[in-house]
Amino acid sequence: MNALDQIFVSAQHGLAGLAPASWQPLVLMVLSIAGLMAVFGSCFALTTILERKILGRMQNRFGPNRVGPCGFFQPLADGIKMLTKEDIVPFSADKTLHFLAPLALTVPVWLAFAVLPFGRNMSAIEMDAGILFFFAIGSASELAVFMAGWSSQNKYSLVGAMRAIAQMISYEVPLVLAGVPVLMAAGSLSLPDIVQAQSGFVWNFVPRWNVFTPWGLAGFALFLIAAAAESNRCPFDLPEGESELIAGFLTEYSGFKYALFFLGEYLGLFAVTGLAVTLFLGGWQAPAPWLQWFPSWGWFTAKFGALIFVFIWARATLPRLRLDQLLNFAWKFLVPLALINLLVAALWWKVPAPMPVRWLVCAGLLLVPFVWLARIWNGSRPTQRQYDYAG
Amino acid sequence: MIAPPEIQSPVAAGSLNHDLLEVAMGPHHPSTHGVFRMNVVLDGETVVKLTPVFGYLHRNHEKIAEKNSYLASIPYTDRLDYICSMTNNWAYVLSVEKLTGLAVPERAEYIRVLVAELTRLFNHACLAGFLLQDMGALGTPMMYAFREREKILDLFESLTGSRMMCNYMRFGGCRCDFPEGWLEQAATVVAGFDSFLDHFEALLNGNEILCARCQGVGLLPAGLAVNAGVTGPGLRASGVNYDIRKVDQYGIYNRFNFRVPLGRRGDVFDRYMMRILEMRESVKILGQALHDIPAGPILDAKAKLRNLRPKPGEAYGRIESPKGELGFYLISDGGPAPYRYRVRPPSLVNLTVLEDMCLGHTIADVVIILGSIDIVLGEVDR
Amino acid sequence: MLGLGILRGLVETWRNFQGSYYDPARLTTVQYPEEKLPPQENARTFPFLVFDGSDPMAGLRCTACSICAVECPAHCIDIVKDTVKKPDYLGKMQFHPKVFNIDMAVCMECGICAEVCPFDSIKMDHVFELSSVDRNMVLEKMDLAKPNQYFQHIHPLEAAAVDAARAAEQRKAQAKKAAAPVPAAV
Amino acid sequence: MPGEIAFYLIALFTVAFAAAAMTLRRLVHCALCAAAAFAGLAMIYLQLDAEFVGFAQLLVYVGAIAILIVFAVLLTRGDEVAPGNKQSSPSWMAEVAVAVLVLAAMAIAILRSPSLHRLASPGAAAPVKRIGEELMTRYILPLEMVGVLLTGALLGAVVIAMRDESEPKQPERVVSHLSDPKEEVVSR
Repeated sequence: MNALDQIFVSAQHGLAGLAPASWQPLVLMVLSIAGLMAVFGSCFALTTILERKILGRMQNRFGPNRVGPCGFFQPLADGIKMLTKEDIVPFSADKTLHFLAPLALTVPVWLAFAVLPFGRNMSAIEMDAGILFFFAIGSASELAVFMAGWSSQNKYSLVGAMRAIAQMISYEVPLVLAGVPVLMAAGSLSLPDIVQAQSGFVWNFVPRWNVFTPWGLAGFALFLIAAAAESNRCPFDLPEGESELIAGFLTEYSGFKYALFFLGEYLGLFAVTGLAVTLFLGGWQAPAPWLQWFPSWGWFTAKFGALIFVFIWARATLPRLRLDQLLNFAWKFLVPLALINLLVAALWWKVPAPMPVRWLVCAGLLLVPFVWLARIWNGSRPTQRQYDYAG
Repeated sequence: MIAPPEIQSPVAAGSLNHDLLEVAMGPHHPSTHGVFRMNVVLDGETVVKLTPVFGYLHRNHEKIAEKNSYLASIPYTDRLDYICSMTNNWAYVLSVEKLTGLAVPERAEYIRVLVAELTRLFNHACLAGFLLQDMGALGTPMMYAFREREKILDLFESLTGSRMMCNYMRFGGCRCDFPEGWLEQAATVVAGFDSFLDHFEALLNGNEILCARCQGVGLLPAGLAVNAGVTGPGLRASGVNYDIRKVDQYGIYNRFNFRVPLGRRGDVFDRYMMRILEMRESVKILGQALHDIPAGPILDAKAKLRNLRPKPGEAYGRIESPKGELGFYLISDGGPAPYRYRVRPPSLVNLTVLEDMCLGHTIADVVIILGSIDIVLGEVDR
Repeated sequence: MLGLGILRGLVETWRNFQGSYYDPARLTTVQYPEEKLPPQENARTFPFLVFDGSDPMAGLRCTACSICAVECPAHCIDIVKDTVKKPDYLGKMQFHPKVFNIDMAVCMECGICAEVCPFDSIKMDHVFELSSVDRNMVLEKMDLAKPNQYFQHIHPLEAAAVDAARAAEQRKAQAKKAAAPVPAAV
Repeated sequence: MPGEIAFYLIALFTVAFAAAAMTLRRLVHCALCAAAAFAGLAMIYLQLDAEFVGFAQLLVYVGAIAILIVFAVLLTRGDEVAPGNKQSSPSWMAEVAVAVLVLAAMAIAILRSPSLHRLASPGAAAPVKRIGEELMTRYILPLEMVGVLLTGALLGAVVIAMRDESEPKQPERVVSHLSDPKEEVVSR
């Protein structure tokens, strides 16, 4: 059990042991980086095909099923197509920025994976302020999107970039605020510590994951919503908004640069999903005491996959919001609720009451503002309508 | 020698330095429902001016029809509103029947009602799907609508030989009778449609995002709608009770028991709901028609298809097509082809109020307002 | 605005997601090159010319009357009459087409030619995989001619009715011929 | 030694981008260069093992302030500086004076600082927890003051932004092709 659990760690150290002693730290680092890039690169390829297949099934279609067995070589075909496509740079584009934008989006996103604990003892860097690093790195993608939209010198791109910036600034606030109660609970900014704080079980079967507390549940929901907006996922995919803005800030990109943007967006989604798993779903912890034989990285992967599925599911179901509604939703609903959640989380730790009572009180304290805010954020109008019939 | 025009970047040179941004949405735009262009002037994302530009799909339909025989125009009408070929056929043959005074056998009238209401069903379902597609729902409702449409198109194929370009109705009746088992199959499809609608409404009606996007957007006041000649669900969403099936009672629509849903506000949501409610009513009509359909001939004995030369005169036949009032105005000079052939396309007339509905809304709303009008460019540009 | 509508929508897509794995009514896609829909008797694609017997050119039913060419909405049929007459199935002397071309690039598959043909000569085909690397889409008499057996195969009901009518006419003509002593010139 | 090389590289990076931010012609380029200079500063903090400050610098300056600058550039009329124009402000003397004064004040403060005269002990990196504790105990008053200041600034911004709202809105232009029916006289 332990061997399987630590198989990647021991493999890494075994390989590094072949190198001379002075080189070992460097080799260890390179191995972690190579591993991360290999795993999440193939994860990207797998997700594109699985997403299309799942979307297809949800829409009662087959999805791509022509290339290779069950269509699973489709990403390969897409990659070849993207690589061999002509790279078009508009005549009036700012060529330097147009070239730098996809890099500026993709590189920081790769960095964000460095602090995520994918399993027991499995994080590339153990950093004291890991979560701060994560958010700091994530904020760079806004500038990349702006660079892409502005440098294309296309009106649709520019509008898309403006939307993207407004959206990312707005949703970063609830994203961080939703995570703060977890930091309070763990008393640390380091992600492995946060996972460690969620170990153990209540009454020997309910895991002590944050998501099973009222503030954790609310925080999880807020975090997922804000994460969808941060990574431009439906129903917050306004910057691309293909029915309105052609492809938004991607309109003037083609070929491999477009593929890089695509990669960057998916990696951003993976990173933020991994963070959601770490913060709220107990990271690599097993969901029950008798399931601990399963390797920790397996549990991380399972939770990660489930969350990605939820994003795909929402994408198949929901139409997108309008920009003003999107911003109202962030500032008038998510941010107040996240702040209230912060208070409730503080209360959760300070109220001396038995568990069920505490749970109900805190849930009630969250539910009331939720209902109230949900009614007023979009100008409190009834959604149900009556219709008359003639003749 | 003329110096080449100085190429300036559209963003830096002109538009951004002013407050307004001019964007040409279309003719290559994902959500203009064909080759349609809207020259939009934006203040931020708010529309301050919108000029529809159409004609990219002009095919000279009316002049071709003035050269061809009366019969040869029927396949061309299929291609007007290429989603609803059956109703186009009906409007055209109705006006020729008025011109020539032909009667239609009872069974043929029932068949016409059947196929027209089936057409209305899938047109409205697809419209709701397209609208949600414009709203960014990734085509899921559209795919569900297409799934049901396939079943109806299968019916059309076994009846007429073609799925979309049916070319089915003839002056004084219909081209051919049902193949064996068609009515039973149609009854199954119609019976399944109600549960499809239940699921469709569960997916969409209560959806908060849909409500937020549609309600209060693209208001069309009843007065403006009437003055501009808007017809169909768009007019009824504004609360005007005007359904040609009730007003003219063409065909045998007086025999069926159905209601006309009316909206109160006239926004995109009402227009969407009109489609849903009308589908429910169409299912009722279909049930009655399938139950009552009599046996008999399907083509009037006096009907003459080839070499038709109506007496000099004029006629205007109109029906309630899924998109509104579809009319054909014909003048005969006694020759083998109409002297004047004019289509009154509901899509085009409904489109004229686009700017009035869009002003003050954002660019994202323009797309769904256009979607809620339900245009088909084949009909707009003809 | 509590998000209940969104949850209901999610349930709906979930139902379709898992339903598409076992419910054939949900997954209506026909995987085209491997599967094909059963052909419908009424289906129509492009027109073809019916001939009787084994020789396409001798048995062609077409009499070059040009009704189809006149009524064709797209005017894609081009007919040139032959100068000599040949007897048809009733023994009557009829012209035959010297040239019978249909421009498939123009044809819109409406079926009006088949509808107006008084000789049951032009009928609508079922083939639809006609794409080729050849630019020439004008089909000539030889390309268009197909035996009556083929017609019987793709339109069984209609062909049976046509055959019966033609047989009855033939019988009537023979009876007439037997009654009249002077034989028609062959 | 490698640390020193890294420091000089980072410093060069930062100074180069800061210079570019001042000299480039296109405002958007300047803003992006400023963002890069901010990132360079963050790297210097990180090199000094001040993780928290470094990441906060990235988060706040690159993530928020640079974006704000970009936003401001986009929202205002971006009148580009004419290529021949060397000096964009007539009051450059006063500006230089202010810059010199600020530099002098900071230099005096730094030179007088006692920490300059002793070497930093190895491993003096401040753990985040200790920073938090210090902020919440010893420096609670300054922290609260900063909070009040920022809240005031926020409220002020809201008030300024709200003023547009209270102004009487321009009546929505109703364009109707029916409002003035133009009679067209068709002459034969």
